[in-house]
Amino acid sequence: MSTPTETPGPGSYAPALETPHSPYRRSKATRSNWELYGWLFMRMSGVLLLVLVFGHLWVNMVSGDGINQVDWGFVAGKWSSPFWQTWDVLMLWLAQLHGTNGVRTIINDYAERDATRFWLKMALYAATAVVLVLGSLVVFTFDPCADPSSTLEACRTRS
Amino acid sequence: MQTHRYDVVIVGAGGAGMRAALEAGQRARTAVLTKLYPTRSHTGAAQGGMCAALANVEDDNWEWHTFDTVKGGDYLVDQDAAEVMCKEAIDAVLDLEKMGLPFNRTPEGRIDQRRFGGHTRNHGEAAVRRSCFAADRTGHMILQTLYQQCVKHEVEFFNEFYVLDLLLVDAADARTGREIEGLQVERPEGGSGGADGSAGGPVGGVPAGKRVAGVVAYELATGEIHVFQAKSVVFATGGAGKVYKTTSNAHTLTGDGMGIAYRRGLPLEDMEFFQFHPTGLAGLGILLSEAARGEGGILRNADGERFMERYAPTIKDLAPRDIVARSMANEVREGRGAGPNKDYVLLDLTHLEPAHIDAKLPDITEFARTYLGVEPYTEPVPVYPTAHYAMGGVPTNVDAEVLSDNTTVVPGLYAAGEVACVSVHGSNRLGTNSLLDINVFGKRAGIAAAEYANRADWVALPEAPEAETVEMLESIRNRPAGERYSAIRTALQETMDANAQVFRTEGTLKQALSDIDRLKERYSRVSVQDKGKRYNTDLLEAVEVGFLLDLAEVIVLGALERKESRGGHFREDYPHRDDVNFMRHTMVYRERGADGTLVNRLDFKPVVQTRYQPMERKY
Amino acid sequence: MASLTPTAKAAPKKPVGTLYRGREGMWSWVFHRITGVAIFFFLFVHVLDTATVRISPEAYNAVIGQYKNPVMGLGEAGLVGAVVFHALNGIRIILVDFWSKGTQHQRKLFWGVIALWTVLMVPFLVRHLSIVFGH
Amino acid sequence: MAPDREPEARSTTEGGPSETNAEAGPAKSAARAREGSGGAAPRKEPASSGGTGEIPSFDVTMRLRRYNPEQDSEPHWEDYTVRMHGTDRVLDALHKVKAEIDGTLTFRRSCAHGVCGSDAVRINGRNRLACKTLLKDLNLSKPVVVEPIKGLPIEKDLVVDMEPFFAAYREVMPFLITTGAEPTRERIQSQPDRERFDDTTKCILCAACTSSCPVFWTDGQYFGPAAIVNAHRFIFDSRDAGSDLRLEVLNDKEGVWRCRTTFNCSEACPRGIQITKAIAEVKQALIARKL
Ligand SMILES: Cc1cc2nc3c(=O)[nH]c(=O)nc-3n(C[C@H](O)[C@H](O)[C@H](O)COP(=O)(O)OP(=O)(O)OC[C@H]3O[C@@H](n4cnc5c(N)ncnc54)[C@H](O)[C@@H]3O)c2cc1C
Ligand code: HEM
Ligand code: SF4
Ligand code: F3S
Ligand code: FES
Repeated sequence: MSTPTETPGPGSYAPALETPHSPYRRSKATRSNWELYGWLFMRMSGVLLLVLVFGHLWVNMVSGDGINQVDWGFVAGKWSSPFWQTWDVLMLWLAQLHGTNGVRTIINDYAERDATRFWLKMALYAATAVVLVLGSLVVFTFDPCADPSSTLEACRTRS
Repeated sequence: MQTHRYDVVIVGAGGAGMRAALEAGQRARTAVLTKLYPTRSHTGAAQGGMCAALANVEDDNWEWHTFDTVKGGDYLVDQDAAEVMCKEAIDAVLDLEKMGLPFNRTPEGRIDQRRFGGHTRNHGEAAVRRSCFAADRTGHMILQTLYQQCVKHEVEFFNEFYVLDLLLVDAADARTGREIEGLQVERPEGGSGGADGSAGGPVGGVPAGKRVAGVVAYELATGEIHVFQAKSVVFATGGAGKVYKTTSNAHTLTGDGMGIAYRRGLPLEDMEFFQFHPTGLAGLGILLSEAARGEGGILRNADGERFMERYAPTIKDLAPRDIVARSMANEVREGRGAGPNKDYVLLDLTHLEPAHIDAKLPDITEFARTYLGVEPYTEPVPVYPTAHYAMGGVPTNVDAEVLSDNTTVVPGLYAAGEVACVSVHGSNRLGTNSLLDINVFGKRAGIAAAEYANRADWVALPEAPEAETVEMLESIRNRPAGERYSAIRTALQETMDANAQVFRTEGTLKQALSDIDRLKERYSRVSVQDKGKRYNTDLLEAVEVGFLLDLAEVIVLGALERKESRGGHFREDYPHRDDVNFMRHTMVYRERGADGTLVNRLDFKPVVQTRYQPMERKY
Repeated sequence: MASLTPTAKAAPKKPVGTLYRGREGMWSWVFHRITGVAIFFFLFVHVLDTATVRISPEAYNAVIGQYKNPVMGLGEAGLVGAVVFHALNGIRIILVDFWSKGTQHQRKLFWGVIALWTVLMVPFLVRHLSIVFGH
Repeated sequence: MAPDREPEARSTTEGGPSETNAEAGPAKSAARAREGSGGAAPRKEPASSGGTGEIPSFDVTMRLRRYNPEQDSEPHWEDYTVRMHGTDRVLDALHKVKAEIDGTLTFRRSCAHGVCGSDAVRINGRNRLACKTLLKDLNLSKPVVVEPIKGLPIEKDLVVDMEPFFAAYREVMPFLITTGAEPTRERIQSQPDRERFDDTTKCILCAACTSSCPVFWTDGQYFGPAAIVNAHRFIFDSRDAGSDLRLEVLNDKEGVWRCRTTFNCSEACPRGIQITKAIAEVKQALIARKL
């Protein structure tokens, strides 16, 4: 332990130290309901996702042959039905938006500087947009009869 | 050093300080200096309640309350002050309710009231429900509510600022004026730091005709000295329980305000009267409120006997504290104590419904569980008297103006709360009357201080106002090695517990006095290990021990001189009250004797009696 | 130790210290967060790989074929484990938020999540891993 | 002049009992934590029939996180061994270290029985009041680790800057707001209405909750549980007319919505306040009002 620096004598009392109190700052207050809606959305989408995701997992990974049954034909079979098309698109949107909002929260928590925060979120939103557009296009523009050897009901009537 | 200027400076942010701040802050530019964050003040520890004759649940009026206060204080109460307090009690409670204090409610939704020791209907007929409460957190709720109001009114706090000196100047010399820049007032000779290491003493006796110029404070965070110039100063620094070892008081209750005033030559009144609360957790001193008995708790000795039936046949366990504490100590002395060492008695709540205990006494039963591992639903709780409340203090009149002798007011200086002695508690404070005291006289002090500030002129600061404080601090800080204040403090507390507690005799008091003398001598060589500036609690604790030593000496001197037994002061060698010789307040002054040394001078002050003549005190 | 003048100190004002020893509530949140992020990244990849169905059946089958080796099989098991935990704990969170006794029983709810997770995962793993390693 | 200490009474441990976990939050070190989380599982003592005479004395090693802003460039750990008594609390051990070994040890305390809120510190990894934690309830075969609460700037040793904490408190308008004329007597409030907010009136502003909150640790912008508790105390007070204002404040992006229900606050609160429940009630009140 070393000696503290000069101990002031009477008269010349303690030179003013830099104040040890950190100035308290809160970034500007927000007055919108955005966080409230986000919070509610997480819960509502969560409940729906529970059904959608568990259904998805059951059909794809448990029933039938499990993971080994999944191939192009399996997908084509599912997406030839509007029911599964709707299911998957709904799941895609809810999961992606839910996940995006979740990751946004995490970025807000851990990114230290405002700039980092901003760019991470921009990247997040861009990725989200790509996934949503690409995913929706894939599901809706998918042609289950693209495989000429298809044996699907829908394709037979068409050819 | 920094200098600040405020109309009103309030020292202390407990109940009294903040109540004053709320009044002063709305009338004048006010600063509150406190060595603790306001919500850490010990008012928050008060549990039981605050009395006022609201008559919400049964017939009651303020005159009965006054009588109980006077009788409880063994007739040493200044009755004019007690009248003021009991009359204004009702508004004090209603004020707090309007500020938002969440009192417990009656089924009709009004403020609920319960019984408390010494509070009776119609001059002692039977116990009355007079205490307003919020579970057993009344003090907590008062402190929080007052702080909330201070936040609302944007009161300026200087947190963790230790006030170490009061700046008084001779009124005759005090050059005042709206324009004081450059004006300096001569400082009288001889006011330098005492050889005993304490702050500078007074100069040649009572500072008759003194005026307040401000205070000197030490900022804990930086070690910087701040001088606050003020037109009026309110002292609200609370009690001094740390002169004793077993105490319900906080570590920080070191009587700074009393000590500062005393060192500046102002008298201290009735310091020999210290209240020992009957039900401290045995061995620890942590308080179990009287509300425990108000709600039906019973004291029993080792044989399970309800011994209070012998000592106070009418109101038994709800007799005033001095009587109950003495009875308990007597049971233990006569060998009927419980426990392995037979050194405590038992507080029995086991006959109460657990739900009732939870609703009315949640916190204190929690203390028993946490600290002693006792389950109050099923087991009696070990208790023993604990040093609780200083009835004495800085003398004031009913307007909270500080007196420099029996009658002279120090213009601009006010005191309220436990630091002050108005004297509404006489020789023994009734439970719930202190929370009342801090609200009534805190408010009065705040108003009076602001009004004074608004009509008075500035008083110029003395030259180098901080010099004595700096010298005291630096002499402790710079002393390379020496006595540890912690050892001195422990020794002081032990001798006070052994010799100046519930039972006192000339012999024990003389022992205490000589111990204190020796400890003071050791204190003159005190040094600290922390030599730094930031958060140097080592240094400030050492300073606090200095105040404790001074106050202990005053307590013992007063007790030696008072050759009678009255209220909280019980002399085994003089076991009776002696109204002929001692129906008077004790005043102790510190003066510089002819040879330049500091001496204590004892004096007396008559008791104000209005309507109640002294009677024997029987319950 | 170097002597620093008070003004020159580069004091660590940042909070430092040991790891906070939170209990069920804190750890459930930690896992919820980790699983949430993991699923998020998987979803991203999963959408991209599924998009190959638009390129050609061969391309898709080639990609999906990658999933059918034992290593990926284990990864899939982990992913399902993460999804199931996240989903069940998500329900726990919702109960805590809206059920008046949820906060009171949060710890029991957590152990309920763990129990249910085990009940669901054991049969699934038996079946899934026997398929993955069976071929 | 160096403080005159007894050098044999202490040893300096570099690095500390477990790795520092600065801002990472528990997420990054979940696995590490499980192995490193030995220490003090509260040991349940049979309720002794009270009394203090029969409980023996024992030696306790206190491992304290020290930081002197005037000398140290960063905090470090030091061990002190003191002889303590059966009913002693962690605060008593700190006092003993300060009195007998090292007077420079700095910490806040006042009431010594859990009502003033001065001495919230982290004991064996959890926020506790030093004056309410009995040594005998800790595992004393290992050092008792005491460090400052997390998320507030450290000033010296166990002392942190409380200003951000109180600033957040002030922002929620923690005072009764009323409209209309003052009644002459008290306002009437039914017993159930009084009961409604009883729990949150117990707060002593000790900051144990806020400084245990993983969300508060991240950037210190979150209002924190204590501020919400004190807003709750008024929002649910039937006499108060300012709920809308307070709810508006807590609807902020740093408000209640940042709470991730980790329950650290509820576990830490020395007053046993059901903080997470109070936060949930505020969230529900906001939803009810906004939708
Ligand atoms: C455990 C307990 C229970 C009690 N229960 C009851 C009860 O039920 N009913 C009742 O009526 N009474 C009760 N009392 C008594 C009552 O609580 C106190 O007497 C009263 O609260 C004192 O208030 P105060 O404002 O004078 O001082 P405090 O609340 O003690 O405040 C003192 C203030 O002064 C400040 N201060 C001190 N020294 C300095 C300095 N040098 N510089 C700057 N600031 C300083 C402190 O920071 C603090 O803010 C109880 C007391 C105790 C200990
Ligand atoms: C299967 C059903 C699901 C349920 C019931 C569910 C539920 C929830 C809930 C309630 C939250 C909010 C937690 C909080 O506020 O503390 C949440 C957060 C989150 N979810 Fe989900 N979720 C599900 C699926 C998913 C999916 C598919 C993803 C990924 C795309 C995901 C990613 C996240 C993320 C990243 C968070 C943020 C975590 C945090 O802030 O700590 N979730 N989830
Ligand atoms: S809610 Fe509890 S932990 Fe938080 S500040 Fe208040 S008393 Fe302390
Ligand atoms: S610890 Fe923090 S996350 Fe919520 S439940 Fe408590 S405020
Ligand atoms: S010292 Fe008051 S809460 Fe611990």
